[in-house]
This record gives sequence, structure tokens and C-alpha cells, in this order.
Amino acid sequence: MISHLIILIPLAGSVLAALWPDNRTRPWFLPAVGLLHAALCFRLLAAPPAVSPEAWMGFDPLAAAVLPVVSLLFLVCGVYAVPYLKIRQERPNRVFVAALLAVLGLLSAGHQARHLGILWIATEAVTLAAVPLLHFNNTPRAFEATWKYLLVGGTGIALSLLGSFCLGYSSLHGGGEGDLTFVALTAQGAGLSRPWVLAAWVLLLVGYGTKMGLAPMHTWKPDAYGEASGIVGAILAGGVTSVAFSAILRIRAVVDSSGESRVADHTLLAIGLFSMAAAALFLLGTRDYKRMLAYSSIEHMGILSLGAGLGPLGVWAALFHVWSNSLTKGALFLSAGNIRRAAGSPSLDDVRGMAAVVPRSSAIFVAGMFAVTACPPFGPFFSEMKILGAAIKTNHGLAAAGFLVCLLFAFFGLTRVVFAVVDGRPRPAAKVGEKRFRETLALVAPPLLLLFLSLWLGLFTPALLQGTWTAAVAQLFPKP
Amino acid sequence: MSGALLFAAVCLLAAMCAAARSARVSFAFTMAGTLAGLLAALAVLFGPDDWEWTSAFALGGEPAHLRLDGVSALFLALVCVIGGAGAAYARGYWPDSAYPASAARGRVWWNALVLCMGLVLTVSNGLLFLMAWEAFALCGFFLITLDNRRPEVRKAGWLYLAASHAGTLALFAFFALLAAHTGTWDLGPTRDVPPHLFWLALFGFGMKAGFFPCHIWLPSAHASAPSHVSAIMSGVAIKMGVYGIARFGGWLPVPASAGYAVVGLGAASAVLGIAFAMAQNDIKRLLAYCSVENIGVILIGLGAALLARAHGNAAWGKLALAGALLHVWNHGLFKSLLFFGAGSVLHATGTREMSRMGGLWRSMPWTAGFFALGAVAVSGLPPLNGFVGEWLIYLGLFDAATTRAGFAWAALPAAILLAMAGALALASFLKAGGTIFLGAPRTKAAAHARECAPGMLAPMGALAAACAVIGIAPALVLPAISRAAGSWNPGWSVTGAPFSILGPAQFVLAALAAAAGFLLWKKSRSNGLRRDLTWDCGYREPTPRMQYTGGSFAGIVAGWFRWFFWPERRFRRPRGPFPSASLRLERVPETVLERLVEPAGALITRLSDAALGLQHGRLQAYILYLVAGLATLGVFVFLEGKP
Amino acid sequence: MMIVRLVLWVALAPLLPGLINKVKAWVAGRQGPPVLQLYYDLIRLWQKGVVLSTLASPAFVAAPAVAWVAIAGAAFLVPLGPAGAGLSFHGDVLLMIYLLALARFCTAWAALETGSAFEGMGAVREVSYAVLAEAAMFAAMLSLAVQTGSVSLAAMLSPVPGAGTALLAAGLFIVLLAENCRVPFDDPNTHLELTMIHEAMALDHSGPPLAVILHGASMKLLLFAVLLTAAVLPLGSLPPIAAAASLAGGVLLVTLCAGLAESFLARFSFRRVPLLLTMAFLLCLFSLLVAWKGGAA
Amino acid sequence: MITALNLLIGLAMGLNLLALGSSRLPSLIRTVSTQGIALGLMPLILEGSDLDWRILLVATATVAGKGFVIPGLLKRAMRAANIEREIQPFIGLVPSLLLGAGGTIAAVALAGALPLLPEHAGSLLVPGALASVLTGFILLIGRSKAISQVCGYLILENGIYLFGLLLIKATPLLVEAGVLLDLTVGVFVLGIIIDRIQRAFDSLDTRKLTALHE
Repeated sequence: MISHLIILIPLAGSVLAALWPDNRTRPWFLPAVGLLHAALCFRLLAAPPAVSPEAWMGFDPLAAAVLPVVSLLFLVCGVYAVPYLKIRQERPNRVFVAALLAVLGLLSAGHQARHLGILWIATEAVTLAAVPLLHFNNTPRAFEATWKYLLVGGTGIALSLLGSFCLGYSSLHGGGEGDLTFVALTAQGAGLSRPWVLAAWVLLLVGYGTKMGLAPMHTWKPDAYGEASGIVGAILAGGVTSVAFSAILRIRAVVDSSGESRVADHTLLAIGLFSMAAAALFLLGTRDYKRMLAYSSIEHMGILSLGAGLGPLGVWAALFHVWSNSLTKGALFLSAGNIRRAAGSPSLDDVRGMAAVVPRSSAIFVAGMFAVTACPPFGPFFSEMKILGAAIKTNHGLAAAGFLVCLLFAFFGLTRVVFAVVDGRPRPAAKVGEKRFRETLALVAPPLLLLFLSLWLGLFTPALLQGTWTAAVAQLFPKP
Repeated sequence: MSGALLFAAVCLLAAMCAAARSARVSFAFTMAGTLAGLLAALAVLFGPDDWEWTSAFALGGEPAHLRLDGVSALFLALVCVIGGAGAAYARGYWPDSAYPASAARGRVWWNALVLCMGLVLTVSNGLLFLMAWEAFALCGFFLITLDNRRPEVRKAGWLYLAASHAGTLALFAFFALLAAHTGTWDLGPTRDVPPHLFWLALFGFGMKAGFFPCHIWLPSAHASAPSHVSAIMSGVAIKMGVYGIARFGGWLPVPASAGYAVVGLGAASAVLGIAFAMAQNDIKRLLAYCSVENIGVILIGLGAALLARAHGNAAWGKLALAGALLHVWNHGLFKSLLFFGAGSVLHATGTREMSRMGGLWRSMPWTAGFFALGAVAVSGLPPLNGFVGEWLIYLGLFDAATTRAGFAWAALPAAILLAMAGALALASFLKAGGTIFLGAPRTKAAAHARECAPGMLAPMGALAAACAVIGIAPALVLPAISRAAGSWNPGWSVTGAPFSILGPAQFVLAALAAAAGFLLWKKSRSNGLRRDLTWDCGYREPTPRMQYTGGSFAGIVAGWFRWFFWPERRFRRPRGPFPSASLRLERVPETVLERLVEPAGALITRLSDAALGLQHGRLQAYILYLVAGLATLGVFVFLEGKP
Repeated sequence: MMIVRLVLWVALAPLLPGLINKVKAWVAGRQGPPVLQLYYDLIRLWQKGVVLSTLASPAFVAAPAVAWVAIAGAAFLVPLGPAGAGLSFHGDVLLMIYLLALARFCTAWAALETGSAFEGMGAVREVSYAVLAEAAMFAAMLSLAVQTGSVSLAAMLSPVPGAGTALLAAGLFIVLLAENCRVPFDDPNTHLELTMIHEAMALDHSGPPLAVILHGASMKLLLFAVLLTAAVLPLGSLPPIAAAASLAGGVLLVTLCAGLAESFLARFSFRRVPLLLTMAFLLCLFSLLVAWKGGAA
Repeated sequence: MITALNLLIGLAMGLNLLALGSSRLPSLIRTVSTQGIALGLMPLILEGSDLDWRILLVATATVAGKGFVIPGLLKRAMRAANIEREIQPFIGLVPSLLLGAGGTIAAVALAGALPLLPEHAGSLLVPGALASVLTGFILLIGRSKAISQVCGYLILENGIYLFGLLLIKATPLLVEAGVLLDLTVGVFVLGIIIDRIQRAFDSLDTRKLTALHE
């Protein structure tokens, strides 16, 4: 019941927000619904409901392992959104707020989808619902970003539908009755027709990989993240990508059951390392600190897919990394948003010395950068050490080496950009920005909170979460 | 014991909190903290048993397991001494009045650095070690870039950060492998891990220790940091790398070739490091390169010890080890002293270029005296501490040679190269001391220099005294050293024998030298002293420009090492009957960095530019990438899927 | 006993330069200065006043004294055949070498005090060539140590006749010439400052300090001569009288050779000095290898 | 029955080539709408024996959406943005045609590798689907005008729909979900119109959409 509420409440909130007359008070919907949603989510996390195997939707362990962090992230972003939208009075936020809430609802649906079709529908809907968010700034650049997001993302989503068809047909061909719940597909296991399964795996990996932003399907990401506001970036990077990732995990389990685990793992490793390497190369050259965040997100998607390819240990670590990455990325996006507001430009060519202009945001930005590059004691360090450990325990020495090398070059790139933004003498232009933008507590506290959450997650990983991740792994790797 | 360490940690934290409000209070806390830490370390060093503590709570899923044994206590003592001295020096050198923007920040990071180094030394759990290690590295970074408005400081800081992170990632791999083999993150003596792990540790810690060729970050970082920071970075921080190598070389099984490798690296660092130092004109770069040499000296001893232990705990091994450990202390002391001296000179003249100084002994006699003492010590000359440590290492090497055991051959080249390094060090510091403090001032700034504040002289005096005491009474520290050696390899505690004669001999020598100097001075006075111009072969008007410069001082040696330096030279000879201005410039680059690493970096940059070229914004191409990815994956799966 | 030994060192040292000059004069067919010339000079200098460069600090005067003490200390460590060393312990050889280095540091420091270009040159040459000399010295000492299995001079200086010892003797002799700034490395009685090493460093010294420097130099020469002799002749195995006699004879022989070398050789150009020193180093190295192999066999 | 179906599929494949070859926007749009109608009829033929309301619904929705609504929107966008009717291709028309033809052959070959259920044996569904997908990609990659890209996307989507027909009996929901893709297309077109209204950029030439790059 609650598991449906967490879908319905945001959608209802979205409708209400769309009807709400007042532009000033409307933003409060975000924290309110976010709070409710988070409360319900953690309630479910604490007391997982029984999910009947043939149910099409349900708060199963995998959902429990990922959805709460999305909800948490949304809550903090909602809190941040109120002051943010206040300083953006010039833009009507009706569509923005409504779409943001719709995205939350649909994300909840996507995470709980236990049916191939439902999963696809939810993802598609999220894609569409995110469009107005990207278009919020309503500039030509924003439109261009939206257009690219739509076309590339749409192509990917189309391919994932084709992949779903293939998977469905493989079940039919294997004598299935066309029951497309993952449980049924997994149960059919070796019965699935091999060629169709492989075709489906490729198509679905590319399709959902596009949503996740794995190279070379990542091309929409820099533009979208570069133009979107901090909140949207955080939600996209922390929320939408996680749906796509859990989708890939569910599908991987099906492929696994059909006896193709080797193929699945190797493809995941390959594409993961490729994404990390590509992201590292981009990071070494980019001159735009918001696009930098996009590339860093690509890198972390690569890390996730690497982890997913490393068997149970790796998947456990990857789920851990979903949490640490979402929270840390959130902090980075929000603080970067503040800096962007204050500096008036996202480009290194005319931004520097922000430590003198927005000291707090800059400090959070630097700390978040160290966190996201796996510097202890933040969350990502622990999750990435777990992934490294998994790679070593499963004798993927080369993968581990590649992983570390990519991390190193990514670190070079990130530090290069971040310190160029933070250090040095501020430009006079930035001083103007200082007058226009004041970093109030309300704008600084949320990213700081996220940073502390990431810290806390690393140092004191709650047993509850660890248990949930273990359960999720058990769900994805059923013992025969 | 636990109380003292807890007190130290609390005091340092308090100092960090108080840093912004009151410099004096923060300083008081720092002093208290470092003192408590020092006492704790000494208690372990001079006491029989180690200190160990395991927390009830867990950090990152691991219980905090702290341990203070001989080896770590030895390093901890150094950390505390320099931590305190540097904080004292900084009060005069980097005051709020002169650096309102960064002075308080500097105090915060300073205390954080000391605290983190203490943690690195005590933590005995892989995961937590990595945490402490990274935190320590970052503190170092923020201290180096205190004055981050200057571009060269940012550049140096970034280079340090990059190099340090490269090492840290190697350590990630090292500790992960270690944990995978032992099944626990807890650290301690263990035998059931593959020896080749040692190479990872050697690289990871070596990046911090800065032996050749992992030293690329060291000269620029130590030169552009504030001098008290250079002192702790050069005197102590790089020792953390040595600690790592020593620690895990002692705890884990090492490959048979490890000893040779470490000795080789040490010898190379010793000779090349000091050769580069000789060729520098920037006093702080000179000192930084000299640190490379001293790390080399320590590694020679350490490598010999590894070699000896690998071949049935040969007795000479413990002498080499003791020498290495003692040199850790010595180098920490006199290198910090020298950096403080260089800082005072920089403070007084506003330049690091030795060719713009000269004759400073007149205006800053105390600094000159302390610097000279440091120079004697760093050149490894009796009767100061530098000699004692190197003497032990030599003794180990010579004893190894006398055994004529087949594996001990490494001792012969090591001893000879060490000797050459010693002679080169003597030359370099004669150059430094002579060009800075002796002769006539070469610039106005040098002529009008002022002696630095007593607040800055006091720490120098303390360190100088420490150098002298260890030199003339080595027996005092021997128990500590032998305790450390004993906990590195049980049964290697050194008995009092080696110093029973050397110590008194040094003492007598020092006394006689002082007496003789005094007497000769008296005698000359009584015979009648007359001041006159320097006899410059008949010149009546010798100008400061006629003096021998540092550059020409290094000429002969630089010529010998030209094959390695690849110096950049610009040379315009005077030509014709009325020659135009001629010039002769020679600059010795950081060869490994500028000739090897930077070209590689440029290659990677070009690669990344090419990659960015793909992100050109044309949607059609983006979809093409997607299709290409699809096709590639298809082929990949098809090939993989073949049964 | 110790006093006697010191007096012996101090008293006999200035004899050697006189002898060398005598030999040179004899070869040139001149009468030459008396053998005791240096004694007279020292006494005279000791009573003279001092002219101090305006740039020099008190260290300018004190350094020569420290250098002298260091050399004396080094000499104190060298065993005189059966009489043994004044002070002998495990590793004293290292102390001896480093005391000589300390002496070098002090003289060079004093030279730099004046800021004179010529003394700068002298100091640079001194410390730079010392790098190679040091290497040769260490190779020599190592080969002795390997040969005798000991690291204490008293025990080390009991050579076994053989190719190794010959090589060692040749090497040490070159080192002796270099360390004491004799021809072909340096010319003690030229007056071209540009061509000098040791003398150039003493250019500005006068009166008692100069006396101390000169005496120190002579003591260093004697030290090396004794060392060379003891490294070649098995003094330990001879009866005391014969040992003392052969030691004295050896020292005289070395002095003679030095004198002859000065008479028949011209000063090398500075470009060739490193080559000669490298040769000395190689000689010592070969003797070391011989000793090492000899042991392995 | 299969023959009739294959006839339609063949028609669709022919329309693919026509779309690749058409040099003017209106004709391209017309081709796409025709293909949409042809696709709409297929489920009726496929399930000719027992028509239930769902199938009818799917068929009518498809015919309406693909055949009329979206083409109408496209025409409107074209008018709103009064762009000249010429298509400026990145990949020339002849090369695109050759590519398309090659793609069709490849599709037939590829389809041979995938086993089919007896009842689908002999139908051109799979090759037709793959051919359309490839055609769609060629248009997406090879055409510069936004509208022609939308048409390319439509054809891609048609291919997927064709494939869906394999499953229409077993899992109607999944196939119906495909309608959402039409929604995406609608959003595209809306985007174009909205943007046209905002005058963000004229002539709907995506070559102008390259402000965002490194």
C-alpha cells in the first residue's frame, strides 16, 4: 500500500502544484512532498513489506537498496529549491515544480517496477517529464541542451523498447506464456532462447546505458548538466541514472539466469572501463566546471557498471556506490550552482578566485571534489575500495589496474578545474556577481548537509543499509 | 601513555579551533600538544613496552586500532619536535600582521598536519591508515598553497597533489591486496602475503619519500612553500614515506631483490640529488634537493638492513638500520634548521637567489652561525650529528664488506657512492654558506638586511643545540635507536658498544676545536690585528661583482654531471673589436620532470584534446556514436557469446 | 705516551716539505733552502701580526685552528707500526677520513670569508677534486678492510704482499699528491694564483693563522705518507725496532718519490686533473676487486 | 494471411527507401504518414481471425497517431517555421539510398540468424523491423533539418512497432506502451513549435544547434 503511495503522492502533488495559483508559495510543495516521500520511503526501508513474486510493482529489496537515497536527495534538493526559486523570481516555476514532483513519482515507479514493460514505461515517462526541467532557464542554450537530451535519450529509450521486445520474444520462443515480470523471466532461466537474449542484452544495455550516461552514449550529458540548474543536475545525476542502473541490474539477473553471466559481466566491465577512460580524458581537457560535473558523473556511471560486472561482491559495492555517489554529487551540483550564480559564467576563462567571493560554497565545492575523487574519509572512498576489493577477490587484476589509472587521471582533471575556479584573484566581474548573489544559509546548508551525509555514510555505514544491500544482492543472485 | 596521546590530540584540535581567534592561545595549545606527544614517544622509546589501543566503536566498519612501537615512536618524536619548533618559528615568520589572509589558515592546517602525521604513525589498520595518509597529504597541500595568489605556488602545489595522489592510489591497491590476502584490514607482522606486494608499497610511499626519480614534485613544492612549511615538509613529511617503507619492509615478507633495489635507489638518490643541489641558485631548491640526497642516505641503510635480514639476520644489518633510523632524526633536525635559516634570509633580503646575497654574516650573525652549524651537520662532518648517523651506516657497509659474503657486494658501490655524496654535500653547503653569508653583499637588499626576530632565532637555536648534543653525546640517543631497531626486527637492538669511544672522541674534538679557535684568535689579537682590503692580487678597488659566484662555484661539478643535467645554456661570446654585451646563462632543469614527465603529460593532453574534439555539439554525430556503440557491443557480445 | 705521540707528529711534520724541496734542489743541481726552512718560517709567522680582510669574520681566524685540530686528531688515529694508534676503535678509519674532510671544510670556509675570486677558485678546486679523491680513498680503505676483515686502522694496516697491494700503493700515492696539492695537481711554489689550489686558499692569511695552516698541511702530508707506508709494509709482523726503522724509511721513500715527481713532472692543466684522480680511483677499485675475489676464492 | 502481411511490410520497406530518397520535406512527411497507416492496418490482418477491442484500439490509435496527428503537427511546424522545403542532407540522397538498400539486405541476413516461432515463420516482420530501424538511423544521422530528423525517428519507431507485432498476442501491454514513443515525437514537434515561437533560432537547421561543445 505505502509502496503505491510513494508513487501516487508525488504525482498528486505535481497536479496540485500545476493548479496552484501563487508563484511565491508554490516551491514549498517540493520540500513538503519530499519530506512525506522520504518518511514513507524510510518507513518501508525499516519495515520492508512482503512482495508477492508475481506482483508487477513492489518495494522489493533492490528498490529498497536504491530508492531511499533518491528520496533523500530529492528532499534536500527540495529544501534548496525554495531559496533558489526565490532568487529566480523572474521565471514562472509552475511547470518546473510540477515536473520535478512528477519526476519523483515516476522515479519511485521505475525503482519499484518488477515488470519489463512497467520499467520501460516509467523510464520513458521520466525522460519526458524531465524535459521542462532542462528547459527551465529558457535560453537558446537551454533549448539546445533539451533538444539533444530528447533526441539522444529518445533514441536510447526506443532501443531499450526494442530490447524489451527481444527479451519478451526470447521468453515466448522458449515456451513462455509472455509473462514479462523479472521473476518469471528469471525462473524461465535457461529456457530463454539464447540468440534473442543476447540481442536483448545488447539493446537494453545500450538503451538504459544511454539514460545512465555510459560512454559512448553519454553525449547528451555535458550539455544537459551544463545548462540545467544545480537542482536538476543533482536529481538527474543522482536519481534518473540510478533508475537506469537498477534496470540494468534487473536485466543482468535475467541474462545471468539464462546462463550468459560471463557475457554480461564482460560487457559490463568493458563498457564501464571505457566510460571511465573516456570521462578521464574529457576531464583532463574541459574548461567548464559544470560540464566537468557531467563528465565526473559519466566516470561514476562507469564505476557502477564496473562494479555490476564483478559478481555479488561487486554489485554490493556498486549499490553502496550509488548511495555515496548520489549524495556527494548532490553536494557538488548545488555548490557549483551557487558558484555559477555568483560568477555569472561556467567557464574557466572568466571565473577564478571564487574562494574570495563565495567562501562557503567554494569550500563545499573543494571538499565535494575531494570526496568524489575517492579521497577518504568520504563515502565514495569506501565504496570504491569495496569495488577494488571485489575486483581483486574475483581476480580481475587488469580491471583493477585500469580502474585505478582512470581514477588518477580523473583526479588530475578535477583538481585542475576546481582549483582554477577557487584559487587566485577574483575577477572584477565576479565582484559584481557578489552583489547580485549572496550565499545565504539556506543556499549553503543543503549541500553541506549532503556532504555530511556522504561523510557519515562512509564512516558509519548503517547496518540497516548494509543488510538491505545484501538482500538486494541475494535477490539478484538467487541461490539455485 | 594513552592519556598523554589523548591530551596531545585534544590540544592540537583545540589549537585548530583557536587558530582563527587568538594566535597566542593556539600556539600555546600547539606547544602543549607537541610536548605531550614527544613525552609519549620518548616514554615508548626509552621504556620497555609498546602502547596499543583498540576502540570499541568502528570507523568505516573497522575498529580504530592504534599502536605505538619503537619504529613509530621514533618518527613521532621527530614530528612533535619539528611541529613545535615550526609553530614557534611561524609566529615570527608568518604573522597575522603580514599575512592577514592566510596566517590563521596556516595555523589550522599546521596543527592538522601534525595531528594527521601522528595518526599515520600510530594507526594500525589498513583502511584507517589510508584515511590518515590522505588527510596528511591534503594538509600538506593546503600548507604549501597558503599563499595561493601566486601562480607558481599553485603550480607547485598542484604538482605535489598530483604526485601524492598517484602514490596514494598505489597504496589503495597495496592495502586492498594486503587485506585480500590476510582477510583483515588490521595491520601487523605477517608472513602469508606474496612478497611482490612490497614493490607497490615502495612506489606508493616512495612518491612521498621523494627518492630519485619519484622526487619530481619535491623541489618546487619545498621551494615555493613558506619556509616553516618547507621545514616540516622536508624534514618530517617525506619521512612518512620512509616510515611506510621501513614499516612494511619490516612487517611483510619482501622479495629477495628488494634489498638491492632499495640500496640502489638510495645510492642514486644520494649522488644525483646532491649533484642537482650543487647546481641550484635558489637556496630553498638547493635544500630541497639535499633532502633527496638524505632520503637516499637513509634508504642505503634501510636497504642494507633488508639485505642483511633476508640473508640470515647478518649482524652488520642492525648497524646499517640503526644508522638509517638515527639519520631520520638527524636530517629532520638539521634540515629544518637550515630551512629556518633560509627563511630568515628570505625574510631579510626578499629573495631566494643566492647570487643576490652575500656578506650577510655581518647583519645577521646569529642566523649565519646557526646556518653554518647546520651546514657542517648536513655535510656529515664530525663532531655533529650528521656524522654519527652516516658513520653507523658506513660501519654496517664496511662490516658487510669484511664478511665477503656473496650477497654483500652491494655494500662496496654503496659505500663509495655514499662517500662521493658526502663530499658533494660538503661542496654544496660550502657554496650555500659562502655565497649567502660570506664575502661582500652583492645587492642593496643584501647590504641592508636585518637580523630576524628572537622569536625566530629561538627555534633555530634549539634545533642547533639538538644537532650538537646528538653529535657529541650520541650515547644519549642510542637506547632509543636500538629500541626502534629492535622493534623493526626482534633481536636487532644495538648494544652500547659503537659509541663508547666515538662519543667521547667527538666531545673532546669539539672542545679542543673550540679552544684552539679561541686561542688562535687571542694570539692573533695579541700579535696585532690590522684590517685592510682583501688581497685580490693587486686590485685596489675590488667590487662585489668580482666575487666568485655560486654558479661558478658549481661549475666543475656541474660539468661532470652535464650528461644527466641536460642544462639549458645561452652563450653569447664577445665578438669583434668593440664587442657588444656578452652573456652566459646556464640553467639546470628538473631533468626528470621537464625532460620525461612533462612530455608524457603533453602527449596525454593532446589525446584528451582529440577526445574533446568528438564532443563538438553536432547531434547527428552523437547519434552516430550511439549506433557505433551499439554495433561494437553487438560484435563484442557475438564474439564473447560464442561457446 | 699520547703526549709523546702528539709531539712526534707535530715536531716531525714540517720536515717533509723541507725534504721535498731539498730533493728538488738536488735534482736541479741547486743547493736549495735548508731542510728546516719551514720551521723557521713557522716560528717567524707565529710572532707576526695579522692583516685581516675587511670582509672577514672571526671565523676567518678560528677556522684554520679547527682545521689544524681536525688534522691532528686524524693523525692521532693513524697507527705508527708497533706503537699502534693513539686511539683505536671499530670504525676509526671513517672518523679519520671525515676529520680530514672537516679540515677541508674549514680551510675552504676561511678562504670564502674574504670574497676574493682567487680564493674562491682555490676553494672550489679543493672541494670539487676532493669528491674523486674521497672515492679513491674509500675504495682503498675498503680494499684494506676486505683484505684483513677488519674496520679498525690498527688491524687494517697489516697488508699481504700481492698485486692488490701494489695497485693500492700506486692509487694512494696519487691521492697523496692530490690531497696535499703537490705537482702535478698543484704547484706549492708558483706565484700564479690562477693555477693554484691550496696556496690560493691561504692567500689572505697572515701571521699565526697562516702558520697554523702551513703546519696543518705538512702534518697532513706526513699522515698520508705514514698511511701509505703502513698500507704497503707489514709493519705489524716486524720486531719493534725494525718496524720503526722501516716506517721511517718508508716515509722518507714516499717523500723522495714526491720530490722526484715534482722535479720531473709539470703541473697538469686542470682539465686533466680529474682524469688522473679517476685513474687513482680505478687503481684503488681494482685492488678492492682483487681483495674481494681473493677472499671469495 | 502471411502473404497479405508481407505485402504490407514490403510496402513499408519500399517506403523506407522512398523516405531516404525524397529530397523535399513534404514528400518525406507524406511517406512517413503512409507508412504509419500501413503499420496501423497490420494488426488487423495479423489477428484477422479474432479481433478483440484491444487490437482494434491499437490499430486505430496507430493509424490516427502515426498516420494523421503527427504528420499534421509536422506540417504545422513546417508552416509555423516557414522553412524552405529543401532537405540539406549530410549524407547525400544517393549514398543514403545505397546505405538503406545495403541495410535492408543486412537486415534480411541478420534476421536469418534469429530463430522464429512457427507461426511467425516466413513473415517479413523481423527483417522489415530491422530495415526500418536502420533507415531511421540513417535519416537521424544523415539529415540536417530538425523535421527530417523527427521523420527519421518516426521510421525508427515504426520499425520497433513492426517488431512489436510479434508479441501483440502474448504481451499486448508492452506493444501498447510503444504508443508512448509517439508521445515523445509529439514532444519533439512541440519543442520545435515552442522554440519557433520563441524565435530561439530560425530555419530549424540543427547545424545551428552547436553552441554547446568543448
